[in-house]
Amino acid sequence: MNAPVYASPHAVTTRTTRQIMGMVMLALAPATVAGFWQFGWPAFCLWLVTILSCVTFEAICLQIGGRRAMPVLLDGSAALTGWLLALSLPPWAPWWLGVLGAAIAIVIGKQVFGGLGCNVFNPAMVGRTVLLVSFPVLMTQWVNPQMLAQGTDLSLAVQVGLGGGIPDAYTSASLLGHVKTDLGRGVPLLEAMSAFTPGQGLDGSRAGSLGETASLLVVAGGLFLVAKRIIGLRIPLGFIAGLCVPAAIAHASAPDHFLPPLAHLLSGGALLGAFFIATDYVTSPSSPAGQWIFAIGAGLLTWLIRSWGGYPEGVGFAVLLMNATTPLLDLWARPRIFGRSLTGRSLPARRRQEFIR
Amino acid sequence: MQEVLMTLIGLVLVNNVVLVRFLGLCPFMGVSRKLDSALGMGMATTFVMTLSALAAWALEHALLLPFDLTYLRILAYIVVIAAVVQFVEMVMHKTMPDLHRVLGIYLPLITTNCAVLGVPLLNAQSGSGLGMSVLGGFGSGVGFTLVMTLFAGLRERLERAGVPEAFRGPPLAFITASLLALAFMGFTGLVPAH
Amino acid sequence: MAHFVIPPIRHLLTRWGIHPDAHKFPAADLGIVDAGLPPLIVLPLAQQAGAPARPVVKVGEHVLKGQRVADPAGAISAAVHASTSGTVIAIGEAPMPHPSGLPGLAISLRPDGEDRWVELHGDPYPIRLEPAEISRRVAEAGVVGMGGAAFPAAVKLALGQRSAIDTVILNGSECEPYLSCDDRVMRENAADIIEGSRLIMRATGAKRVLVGIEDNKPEAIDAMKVAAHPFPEVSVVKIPSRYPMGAERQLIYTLLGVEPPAGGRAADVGVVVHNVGTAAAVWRALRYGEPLIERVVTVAGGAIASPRNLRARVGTPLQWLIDRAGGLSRQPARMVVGGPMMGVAVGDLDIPIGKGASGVLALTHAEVGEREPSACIRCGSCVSACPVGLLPLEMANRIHAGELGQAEDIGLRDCLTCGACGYVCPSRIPLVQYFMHARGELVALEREGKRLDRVRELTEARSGRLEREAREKAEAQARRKAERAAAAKKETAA
Amino acid sequence: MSADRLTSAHWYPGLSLGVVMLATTAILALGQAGTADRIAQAVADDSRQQLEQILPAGYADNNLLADTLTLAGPDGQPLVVHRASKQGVLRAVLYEMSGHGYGGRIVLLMAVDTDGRIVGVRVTRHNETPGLGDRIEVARNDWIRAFDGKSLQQPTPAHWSVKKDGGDFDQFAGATITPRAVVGIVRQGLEFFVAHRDELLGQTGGQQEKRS
Amino acid sequence: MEQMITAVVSLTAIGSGLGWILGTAARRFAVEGDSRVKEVEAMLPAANCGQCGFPGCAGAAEAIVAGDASPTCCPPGGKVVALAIATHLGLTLEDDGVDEGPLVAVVEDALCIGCTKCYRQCPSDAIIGAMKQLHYVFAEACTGCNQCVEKCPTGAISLQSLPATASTWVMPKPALAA
Amino acid sequence: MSDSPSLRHITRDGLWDNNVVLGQMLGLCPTMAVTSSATNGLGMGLATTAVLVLSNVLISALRAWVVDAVRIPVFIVLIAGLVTLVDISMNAWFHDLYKVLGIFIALIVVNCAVLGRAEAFASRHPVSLAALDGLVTGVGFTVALVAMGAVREITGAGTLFANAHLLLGQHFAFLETKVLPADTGALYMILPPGGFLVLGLLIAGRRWLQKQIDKRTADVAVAAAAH
Ligand SMILES: Cc1cc2nc3c(=O)[nH]c(=O)nc-3n(C[C@H](O)[C@H](O)[C@H](O)COP(=O)(O)O)c2cc1C
Ligand SMILES: Cc1cc2nc3c(=O)[nH]c(=O)nc-3n(C[C@H](O)[C@H](O)[C@H](O)COP(=O)(O)O)c2cc1C
Ligand SMILES: Cc1cc2nc3c(=O)[nH]c(=O)nc-3n(C[C@H](O)[C@H](O)[C@H](O)COP(=O)(O)O)c2cc1C
Ligand SMILES: Cc1cc2nc3c(=O)[nH]c(=O)nc-3n(C[C@H](O)[C@H](O)[C@H](O)CO)c2cc1C
Ligand code: SF4
Ligand code: SF4
Ligand code: SF4
Ligand code: SF4
Ligand code: FES
Repeated sequence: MNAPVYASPHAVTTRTTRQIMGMVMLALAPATVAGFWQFGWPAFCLWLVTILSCVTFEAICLQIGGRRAMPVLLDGSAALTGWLLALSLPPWAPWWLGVLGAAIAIVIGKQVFGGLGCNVFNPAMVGRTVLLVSFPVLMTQWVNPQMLAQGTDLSLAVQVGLGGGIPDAYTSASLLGHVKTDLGRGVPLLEAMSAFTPGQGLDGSRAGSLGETASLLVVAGGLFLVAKRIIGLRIPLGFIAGLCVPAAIAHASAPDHFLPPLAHLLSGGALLGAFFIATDYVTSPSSPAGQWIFAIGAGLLTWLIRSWGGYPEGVGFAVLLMNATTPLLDLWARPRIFGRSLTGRSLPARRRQEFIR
Repeated sequence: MQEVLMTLIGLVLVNNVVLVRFLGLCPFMGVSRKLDSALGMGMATTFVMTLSALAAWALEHALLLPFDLTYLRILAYIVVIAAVVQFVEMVMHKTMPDLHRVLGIYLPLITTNCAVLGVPLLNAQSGSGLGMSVLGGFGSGVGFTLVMTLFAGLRERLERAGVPEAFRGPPLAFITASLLALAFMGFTGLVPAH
Repeated sequence: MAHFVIPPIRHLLTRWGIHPDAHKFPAADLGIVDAGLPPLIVLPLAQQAGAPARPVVKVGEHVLKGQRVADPAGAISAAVHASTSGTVIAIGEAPMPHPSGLPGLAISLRPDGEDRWVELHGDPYPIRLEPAEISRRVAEAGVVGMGGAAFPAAVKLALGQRSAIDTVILNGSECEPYLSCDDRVMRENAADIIEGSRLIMRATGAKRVLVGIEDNKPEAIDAMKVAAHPFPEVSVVKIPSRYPMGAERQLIYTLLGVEPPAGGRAADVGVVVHNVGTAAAVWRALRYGEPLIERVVTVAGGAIASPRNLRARVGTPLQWLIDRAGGLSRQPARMVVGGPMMGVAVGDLDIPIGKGASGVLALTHAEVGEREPSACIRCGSCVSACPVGLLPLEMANRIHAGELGQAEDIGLRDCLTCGACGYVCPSRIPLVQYFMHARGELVALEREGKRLDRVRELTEARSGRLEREAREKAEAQARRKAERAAAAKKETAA
Repeated sequence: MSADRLTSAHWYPGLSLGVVMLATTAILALGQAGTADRIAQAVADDSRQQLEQILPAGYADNNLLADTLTLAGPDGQPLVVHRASKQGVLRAVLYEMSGHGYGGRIVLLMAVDTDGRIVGVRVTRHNETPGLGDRIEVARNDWIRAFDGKSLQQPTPAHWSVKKDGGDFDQFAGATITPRAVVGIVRQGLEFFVAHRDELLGQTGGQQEKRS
Repeated sequence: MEQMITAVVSLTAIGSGLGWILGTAARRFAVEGDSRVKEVEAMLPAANCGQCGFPGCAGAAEAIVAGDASPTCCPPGGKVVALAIATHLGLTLEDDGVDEGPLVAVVEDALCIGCTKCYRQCPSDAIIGAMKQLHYVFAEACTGCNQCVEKCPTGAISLQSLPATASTWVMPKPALAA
Repeated sequence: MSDSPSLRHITRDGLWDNNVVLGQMLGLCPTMAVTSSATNGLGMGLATTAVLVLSNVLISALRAWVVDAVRIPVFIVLIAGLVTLVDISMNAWFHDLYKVLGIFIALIVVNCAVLGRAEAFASRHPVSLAALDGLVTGVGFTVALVAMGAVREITGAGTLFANAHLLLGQHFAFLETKVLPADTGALYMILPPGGFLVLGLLIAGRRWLQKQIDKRTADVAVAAAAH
């Protein structure tokens, strides 16, 4: 009786939480490096500051909560949250914005709920959205790409990071922001779009946040995770469908007012959202049906907010909104239990007649 | 038709009674610990809000406006609403015990829910017609039910999470509500304000 | 040639189950070896599903090999036979393979070394026997399912008399890692199995036999196909390797595309499922009259020096088997009876194997992979692994919060405790332990509730009785008084 | 009749609620009667203050609330125009104009003198983002005062836009739509003035100010 | 003045009308229930805030009387109300102790003198035995009511938790947080 | 509940132990809606306090004459009457503040705190206690509102007691402080979500403080026992 009780199974996979988080970071790395290439030292410094702040705040919270910090810090989830937050900030935002965002993401978005696995909203998106609502100007200031080519150096990074503001020569508008502004002025869509070519979305050579520019690399990273079976295809596909199908219909009916689906897909945080943000395990449903509903809903809301709402970009809000439905989806969109109907009743006794001769 | 739809979207998503207009917060906080209660409360509130919007409109146009008694609006509205709610509750209790078990028990709570008075008052302020008044009451009720349901789902899940001592219960509920309101801010501007 | 059954395309699309490391070799490639006679045999009385058997021998009595030492107790139970000749030295508690480590009742036998059989009554043409006679003889032989659950085989065979059975499925999937006893039996005794399956078919009134074998056992498939060749009603079907393919309902679904109703039985869809080893045992019981006193056991695991399959007598202690397999090459982290996914961890090597024990595993730290659980990251791996379509994380979560009823609402009853979810969890959450705990609690609650009901009845009965007694006493008193009064009257009158 | 019997009578609930209503209503009616004038006064003061705040101190001496006329506004809806005069001389007309900003309708009150020059502009209602668009409020920023003294001639119509669009007026960092909208509304207001100049200045009780 | 009269008259009429309707309805549609529910409801703050998790004070009162809720379930009422209700209903408040599972009486053989006091006391006939003979508690029928323990002159009876056997054993709950 | 609680007890209860907002979580709508600045919070708090005191007194005085069938309507009518009076008075004398607090003055009627105190306390206690209860409840409410308003205003707009002169007159204009440079606050805090967040944090803070106090008193008790 005193011997420890071991319940089955007596074997487990070799995969661990830390490995999973590490793999996601690995998948993010190419797109991030491409971002550094485009936006230079300031972007790199902001990325570093944000991740370090996230890990620091996580450590502080664990300390206050009286929990052993080391094993939890090593699971890598805080660093991943910081990474994704950094990818969704304007690359030349001042450092304090990254620190504040990290504090919000980790403390308000995660630790008050009880830490990893307990939070109900996506911490990185909580951080980003609170910042967006709080500091709309800073959060919608974008810079031209190809910064390294233009010769930004570390001193500029420090100057920008400490809040010195962005020299006018570098500022630019993101596609969604630009289109929203111009549509607001009554400029027809085609004219508003003329400054952008679709190819820019693929290689990342246009204004935007670190993680939204190099779409090809984001997708590649996402597919790597799919291949490694870390994420499934339901959420990315559902998200893309939810965004592109209504966009295609609307664009077909009023090309002057609605962006084409490809522009939606290649701009803003759509792909990052589809592969890395909506897929966050903790805040998305775990059943297949729930995941479809969640993803399609998030894509649809993204399109709605982009096309009709006051904010130029909707991925963050859409993800948070669908996060709120996750518990209900987990409850109401459960898989059918083997041997039961969808409503949970036992299936009737039945046999395959064709086998009986 | 489009206007009705727009108004509904506006009431449910953009200017949600609870999260944006700050009405009916006490039941939102109080009756959202269990999903079933939240749903029941939401439906009962929708019913009463629709009814009270109708009653208030009638009162406004039959008595208060013709006789220039608008300063008695609060008094007249609330007494009629309170009485109607209590009456409905009593009748339902006796004649439809099954429905009462589902909805009726929430009715007395609703008298002290400021949304039920607030929505008719707002209607009166904006001088809405009968249709829009009733729609306003109904739409606000639907918005209330929607966020109640979402919130109750979230709270049920949090009930099982390892929340730190200092935040367990109401504090975390408020923080969750804050993030829910943040999410709903995404709908800002979805419907042009009139 | 037996006709082909094309597995329904649906099972290629469904994505339940897992692919754990198989670890089947080298044991699967080595022939079965006899484990020999241990110095002590311990025959558990509760080695079958259902009620423990009732001993029919006394301490000190000498028994022969194959002699019945315990009778089945009730409809679902099985007889126990001596697995060698020798003297009964004890009837009482002995260590048992049970997760609690608690002992159970057993008959201990000191072998006399002669291994002398009782007289056996076989039948040269058992296929001509009446169905009822077949299941009677199977019951006589104490045959139970050898696929793990150890359900009395005769009970299932008798099913044909109650429900219409059209298909017998032989379960040769052996999806648990490490285990290869069924594989070996299929390779070495294919003919026995096929003969046995035809007996089962006859007993249940079925029209055909399907033998499902996972595609990672090509030799077994070949051997079985050869053996099945003469019988058109027997088909051997290759099925995908996936854990838990061997679970009864999942196997039926894979082979036939029908789902047995939850809470119902295989018989509801006209099917009886038996392990291949069971079929062989049925054949031996009828053809030669041999009771089930030995079985093939896989002795394997990283801490076993030379893993192999042993033909072992029921009641052989683990230590003996391990020694036959070269002994321990290093200190094991965990000893398991059964497979690694559903087996029972044991802490005592004196524990005997029963009829249902398919494996004895000595697992190393690396193999067990034990680690402190961390928080559930809701990765959903457990959900995609679950063969039943449950949400293991949600059930565990509710059980953790003490909401057992809610866990039941979302499917706890349908859980097989197959361990697929526990295997894939990157956070090492002891999911299956939660489910076993909750089920145990629910059963205990039910038991307690029933007990309290009974107590309430007793209490009411007692108060009724007390009342009645009081009334009777009062009446008697009144009577006596009246009598006395009458007597007094009489006296005065006199 | 004892209190208990009284309160359990079947007509008692009606009576008690009736009595309470009677008393409450009576008190309220009295209260209302007592404060009605003050409230009317306060409301009027309020409206007047709103009108007067866009005029320089001592600009007018008439009752702005009383001296009004109603025209058809640019959108076809009736538009109330207040007229400010000093010593009987009409000096400016005040009216509201509205248009769409970033977050919805922006309503401006503007005062235009008889020469078509702006005396003052204030935003009375808007739905712009706090911290961004709300800098058009005079309480937050002096930006709105930049219109003072401007007319359709000066700057020329081509320059009636924000600097970003090649005009004369500043925009805010990160929020161009709102200032653009306000400039547009003000310009529309001036155009309205020009189009209706005669009606606005014509049928006045007082005398027109001399042109300088 | 006229307007004031309209105001007073119309609202008074509305008031008395509604009051009459409610008064009548209260009689016509009266639903009688457990009187204790009403009493408990009267003790609750009647804030109808729902924080107890029940739909209003009436719901909470019903649950408390039915035993589905602890009197401490009402945050606005606080300790005072909880205590008052507990006293009124005869409940004890500190019930959140650890549940050690069912207890049953066990007779220690060496101490039993066969006096049958326990036998006569047991309300559920769980004890078997006769005068001057060893008594035995039939665990299946024992409620653990403690009455026999108090009656036993030699202290032979004690309450113990049922010993686990392989068939009654329950897998322990995993110790570490999920 | 019939025995009268002590004055100290009522005071402590209303201000801290069972503070309407922070403890009982009633009257949340005005709490959230008007606390984008400390001044608004103060105004709303004072108005509510006035209604609370008066309604408690009235209801306590009339409690013997109210029957169950119309209890809630009668209470509500009384409260509505008082609120209308306050509404009219504020409209007449504090017109600017009235414009800010707007519909929430009217909603004092259904502020659950007012009806809650009426039912829970005033209808069961004598007038004097009821008045005290109304006062402390109101003050507790006001304190909570001002605290929330202050936090939200400072973090959201960088000011404190902006526009105090509208409420308190020019003499109090000195209260108006600029804490942060203009336009540097986090808008989140003065927008609706900020209200929820601050209240959540305040309640958590109160809980933490209570724990510290409990610990201190326990320590003191232990020390006293040791003597
Ligand atoms: C009380 C009881 C009655 C059963 N009756 C039948 C039966 O009539 N037919 C049958 O096929 N199995 C019957 N079973 C066995 C199960 O349905 C199942 O086949 C057996 O437990 C082996 O399944 P497993 O090894 O996949 O767990 C019964 C089991 C129990 C506990
Ligand atoms: C998860 C799980 C896995 C199983 N795997 C096997 C298996 O690999 N081979 C097998 O014969 N029985 C397996 N079984 C048992 C079968 O469900 C079924 O009880 C058995 O095939 C019936 O045959 P028997 O009564 O002859 O043992 C498994 C059961 C479960 C629940
Ligand atoms: C949250 C949010 C709120 C905004 N609010 C306003 C606003 O109130 N007024 C405005 O002109 N633009 C507003 N904008 C629009 C952007 O700032 C837009 O990019 C800007 O108006 C274009 O001006 P720019 O050309 O100076 O970048 C808002 C944008 C966001 C994201
Ligand atoms: C596939 C995947 C996606 C993730 N996405 C996010 C994310 O969008 N935001 C975030 O804060 N953390 C993300 N994480 C990390 C982790 O789940 C997160 O910190 C938890 O939400 C914290 O409880 C992700 C992790 C994985 C494995
Ligand atoms: S596999 Fe483990 S970590 Fe993943 S969801 Fe299931 S229980 Fe949680
Ligand atoms: S143990 Fe139960 S829950 Fe887990 S995978 Fe198996 S059947 Fe599903
Ligand atoms: S404890 Fe109670 S029920 Fe149990 S034996 Fe003693 S008297 Fe009987
Ligand atoms: S009371 Fe004690 S001594 Fe007497 S019979 Fe019972 S157990 Fe024995
Ligand atoms: S104040 Fe309580 S519901 Fe509004």
